Amino acid sequence: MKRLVLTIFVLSTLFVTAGFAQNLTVGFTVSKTGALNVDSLEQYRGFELWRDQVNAAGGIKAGGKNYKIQFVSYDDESNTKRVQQLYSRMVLQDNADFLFSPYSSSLTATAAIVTEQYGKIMLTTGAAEGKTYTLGNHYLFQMFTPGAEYLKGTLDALKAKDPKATIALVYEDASFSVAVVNPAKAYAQQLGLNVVFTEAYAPNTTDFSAIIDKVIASKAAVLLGGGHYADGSTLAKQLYEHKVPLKMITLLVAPDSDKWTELGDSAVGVMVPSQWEPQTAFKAQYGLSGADFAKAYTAKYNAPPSYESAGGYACGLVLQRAIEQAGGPDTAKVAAALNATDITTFYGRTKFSTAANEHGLQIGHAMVLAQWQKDKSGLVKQVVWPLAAKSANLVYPIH
Amino acid sequence: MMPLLEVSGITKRFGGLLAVSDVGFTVGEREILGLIGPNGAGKTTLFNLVNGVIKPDKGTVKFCGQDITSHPPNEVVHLGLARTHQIVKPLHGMSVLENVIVGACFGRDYLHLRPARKVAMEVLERVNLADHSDKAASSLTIAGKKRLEVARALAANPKLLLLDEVLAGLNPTEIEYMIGIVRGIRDSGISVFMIEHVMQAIMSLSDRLVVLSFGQKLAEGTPLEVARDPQVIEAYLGDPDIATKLKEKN
Amino acid sequence: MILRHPVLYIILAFAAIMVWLPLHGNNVSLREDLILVAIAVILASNLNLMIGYTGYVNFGHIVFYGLGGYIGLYLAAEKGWNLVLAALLAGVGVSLFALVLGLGILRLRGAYFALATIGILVAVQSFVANFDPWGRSTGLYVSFDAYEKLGGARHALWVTYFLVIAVMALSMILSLGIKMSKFGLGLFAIREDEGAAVVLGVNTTVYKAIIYSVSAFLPAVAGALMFYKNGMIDPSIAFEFMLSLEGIVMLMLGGKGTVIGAALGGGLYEKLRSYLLTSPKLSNFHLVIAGGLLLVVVLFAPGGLIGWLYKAVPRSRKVLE
Amino acid sequence: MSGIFASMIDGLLIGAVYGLAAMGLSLIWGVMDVINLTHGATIALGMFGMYILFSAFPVNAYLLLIPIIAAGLLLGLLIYWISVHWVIDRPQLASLLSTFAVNMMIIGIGTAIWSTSPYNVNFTLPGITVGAYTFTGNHMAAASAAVIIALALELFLYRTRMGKAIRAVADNREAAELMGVSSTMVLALAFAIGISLAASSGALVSTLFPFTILSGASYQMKSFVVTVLAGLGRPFGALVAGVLLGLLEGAVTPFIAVSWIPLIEFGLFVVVLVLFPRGIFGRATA
Repeated sequence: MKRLVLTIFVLSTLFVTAGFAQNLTVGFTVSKTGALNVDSLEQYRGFELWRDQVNAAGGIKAGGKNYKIQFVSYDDESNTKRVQQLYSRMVLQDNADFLFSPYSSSLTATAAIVTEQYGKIMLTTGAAEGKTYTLGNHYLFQMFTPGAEYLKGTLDALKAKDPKATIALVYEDASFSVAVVNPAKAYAQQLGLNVVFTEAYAPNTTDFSAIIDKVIASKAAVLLGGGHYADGSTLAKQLYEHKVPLKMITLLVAPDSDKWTELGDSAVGVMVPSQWEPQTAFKAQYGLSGADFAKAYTAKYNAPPSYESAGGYACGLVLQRAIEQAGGPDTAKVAAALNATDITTFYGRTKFSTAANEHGLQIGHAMVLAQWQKDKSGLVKQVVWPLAAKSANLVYPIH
Repeated sequence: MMPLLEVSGITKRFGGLLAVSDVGFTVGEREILGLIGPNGAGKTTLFNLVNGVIKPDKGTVKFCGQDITSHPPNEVVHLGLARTHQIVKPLHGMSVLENVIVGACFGRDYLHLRPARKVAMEVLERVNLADHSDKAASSLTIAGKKRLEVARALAANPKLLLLDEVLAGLNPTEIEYMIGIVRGIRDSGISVFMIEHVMQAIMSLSDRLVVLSFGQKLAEGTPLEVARDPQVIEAYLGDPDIATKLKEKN
Repeated sequence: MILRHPVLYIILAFAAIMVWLPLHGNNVSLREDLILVAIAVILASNLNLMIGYTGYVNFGHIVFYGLGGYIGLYLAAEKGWNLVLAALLAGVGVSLFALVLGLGILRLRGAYFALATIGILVAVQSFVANFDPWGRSTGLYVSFDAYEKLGGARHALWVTYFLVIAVMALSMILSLGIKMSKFGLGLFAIREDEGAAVVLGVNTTVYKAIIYSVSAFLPAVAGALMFYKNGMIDPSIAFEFMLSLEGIVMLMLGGKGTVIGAALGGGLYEKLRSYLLTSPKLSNFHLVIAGGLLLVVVLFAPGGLIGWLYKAVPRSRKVLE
Repeated sequence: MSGIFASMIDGLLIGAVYGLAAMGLSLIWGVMDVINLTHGATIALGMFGMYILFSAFPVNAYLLLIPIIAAGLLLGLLIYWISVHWVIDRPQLASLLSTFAVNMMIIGIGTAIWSTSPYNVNFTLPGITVGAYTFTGNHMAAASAAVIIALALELFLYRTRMGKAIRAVADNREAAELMGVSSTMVLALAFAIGISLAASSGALVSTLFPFTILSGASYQMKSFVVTVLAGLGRPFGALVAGVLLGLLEGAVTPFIAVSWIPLIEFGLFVVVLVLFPRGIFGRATA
């Protein structure tokens, strides 16, 4: 009798565990519309590619069970207010097990409030601003290198090339770019570089002529700043149309997109601090290689991946590994596994701070600096800094 | 005895037009003072200057010995000087009773809602509108609206009432009725200062008359004195209709 | 007087139902829906004091909600004040601001006033977006552990919900009280004919400034509570012109000038909007439908739902007015 | 060339476009006492009209203004009939709300078609370089087009029968009707012209900056400011006020951050409204 019961028990356990793959719901919003649509879509493709590859391989195997990934996602219209409503909905009505962040620092900071209020894990990507992590969270984990690092590469390169060059900082007045520019200004001073003009412009600015006139008047030789795709591409275009004599332009985020080439001549020479470029060859301890990622991505979307795409994919990869290590989707155990994470994937090293005053802040990842350069085949994005990782020499001055 | 209303040297200019020029007069206790003059003589402007709707360029208005020149109309009402409008201004969306309650609430006694309602009903009885008290003010006939204007002003419990052409547009029966109301008002101890075009009515109602022409005071006196004044007759020759009536009165 | 008015009991019953519904079965998701309904009712009711009672169209009413949110969040989150105290001070501060502002711009009548309110909305938004202590364009964020004071985030969300429901009930009771008062009578006189009102003795300047200021108070308190609950505020969500305009739609839909109409319009519009926004087929058309609804109301039923009810069942006016 | 001078020329060029947009608002406001809240949505439709036409016929973008002006007139008649005709004799609030309702519907439909993502019209004319400063060809072309359209409107209003009828109705509708002017037709035409002006200003803006379906809103706001500065019902005054506003922006920006501009503009707007309700250049009070 006892033996019979035991057999049934064992069999049923096996049946349940091996026979049915369970579903894990991952929720996030995408800016299908609005000012952030270009960058957000690239991030979404990273998520999507990861999900398809995981599910094709039979799901995440943890604790003897298989978990298929399903997404629940909505269009946040690039609007912070919608983000809060939708993340509440995903937690409360759609019962999402884990959350990924929306695109951009400001949307992510807003979403984080909701996920923390309901005690859900959220991996953030496409969001470099670091202040959110100092507000006392327990379940946030950041994939991007924080904002303070963004312009260090450019400033180091400038110091090496032309230490006397004058700098203009022109940036979007939004969480992310503020988090980048303020520390960059301090770093420039530390390097002895001369910042001659600083101005923030309102989000959604389309007419830069007044600011451009001021940049010309300041006689700056280098312009650093921007924000996201919509404003950054417009700024680059208008700088070119006004023939501003700049020797170096570094803009945040926008030039990383494949769409940058649509700007034609305005695009040439512009640099972008990047979380990841296909040329950066990291030896992956976990998951696929950088080359395989780029190949799979290009095959699926007919466009090369940007660092937003890589961040999106890596986000899934890190969550996947944590679920495997935790032996299942239990929030507390997965959070513990994420806290213990220190891993190099195709995207580079990932390690989260566990200090109480900055929990979840990314402290393992490093950035590169890329520049759009003209060669025989047209416009190509080359890694130019740090020198150890370069795929081409920095072109300075641009013209 | 001190006059109730004392206007002196009052002057108002609109752009290049001298609307009222150096006009002075008084209204005594329990007196009916009539104000006549051809169209455009500045009669309504004079009313507006007296109750503070517009501010004079020069001159003073004293009411009960107190200088009220340029006081806003709402303060002037609190002191006991109420008025009606030539073009009636009922509060359209409110009932007849509510219209009069507004008058009582914000008048000289500044009543609370409940006593104001009582006063309003009494006043409506006086002008024979009590049966219409629940109707929308906009649904009244022109005669009804004129009486509503008077009722609202009366509800303020004024010492002096300015009536701006309350007879205009009424038929003879209605005129007769309104004249009765005005007499009743004076008999209850309220002074009246009224603009009127219906000559017979104003001649018989007024104790004294002031004649205004092109913004200037042409004459002042009892109806009989005014009617004999050659200047007045001359001024009214432009308006033969009235001139004839004045002569008839002689 | 007010204790004998049937509408008072309708208000109290409404508030009781709003409290009971999500509490029964601990339905957090329903609570999140209802708090938006309550906010809509608060905005529409207080806007009604200007548009419905006094006849002045305020296109920038949302400025009070946003400023209240900023002051409340700043005091509660950055300065560590008690939430209720911070919300009340936000209300008082914004009311004073409105009083001063009102004495200036209420000299304007009709469309000119309406335009000035738009100007004020944009000017205030621009000021806040450049104001360093309030975080410029990036706004202010509440520390995640700030909610510990209210017994943790889960508990804090319930506390703010009950407070918002209380503000909602107060908004409606305030509307009713003003409607039944001499002050309200003076406002109606201004609405019908401002020139006549002043000659009848209504101190229109003071009355208008006071009602402008009063209509700012509870929206500011609600803003403080709501943005604290949301954990953040920035100029684009605090001073959303669209929300200001939607308040007018709500009011017209329900019936301006009536206590129940304002609440009804606010509640219905918010339910409709949240349904349209989350329905995958209709989400793109929510503006089209809301706009069409408004057009129909303006063209064919200027009295709104309540006006229609009064026409259909004349006795209802006796009970509800 | 000094910075402030360049900045003021930039301001002048864009100011002409603000002025053109405001002319539409001002004409409608002055003639029929309707504050047209579909103004912003119509400006946005003008932008997308240019985008669609330019995608289909990549000729000189400024030639495409002609079909846009014509389409704007038709659109104006439609909007007039839907939202204004029925409420023209009701209190101002009615038309304010009915035009706002149509605005919501246009924005809703536009969002469904184009989303709220940015679009571009990729047409560039060569600019002129003076010293370190370059003035783009598109800005100069847009400003010239704005002035030409404004002059054409002025000629129409003062030299043609129909234009005179519009001015007569603007002055005194009842008197004009007594003199045999069909006020409905005149009102519909004036509204259509107003909408057409808004749409063409949108088309001009689209050649300068990227835009979304929501972009019209900020130009609507600017139009309010310009209209109030100019005084109501003075379309050509609106053009002048628009240019002055642009010059003001140009003169101020070298000294303060651009993000303060809305505060200055709208603060000024409120102050002018309160102190000079008939506009700085408006007729004196009666």
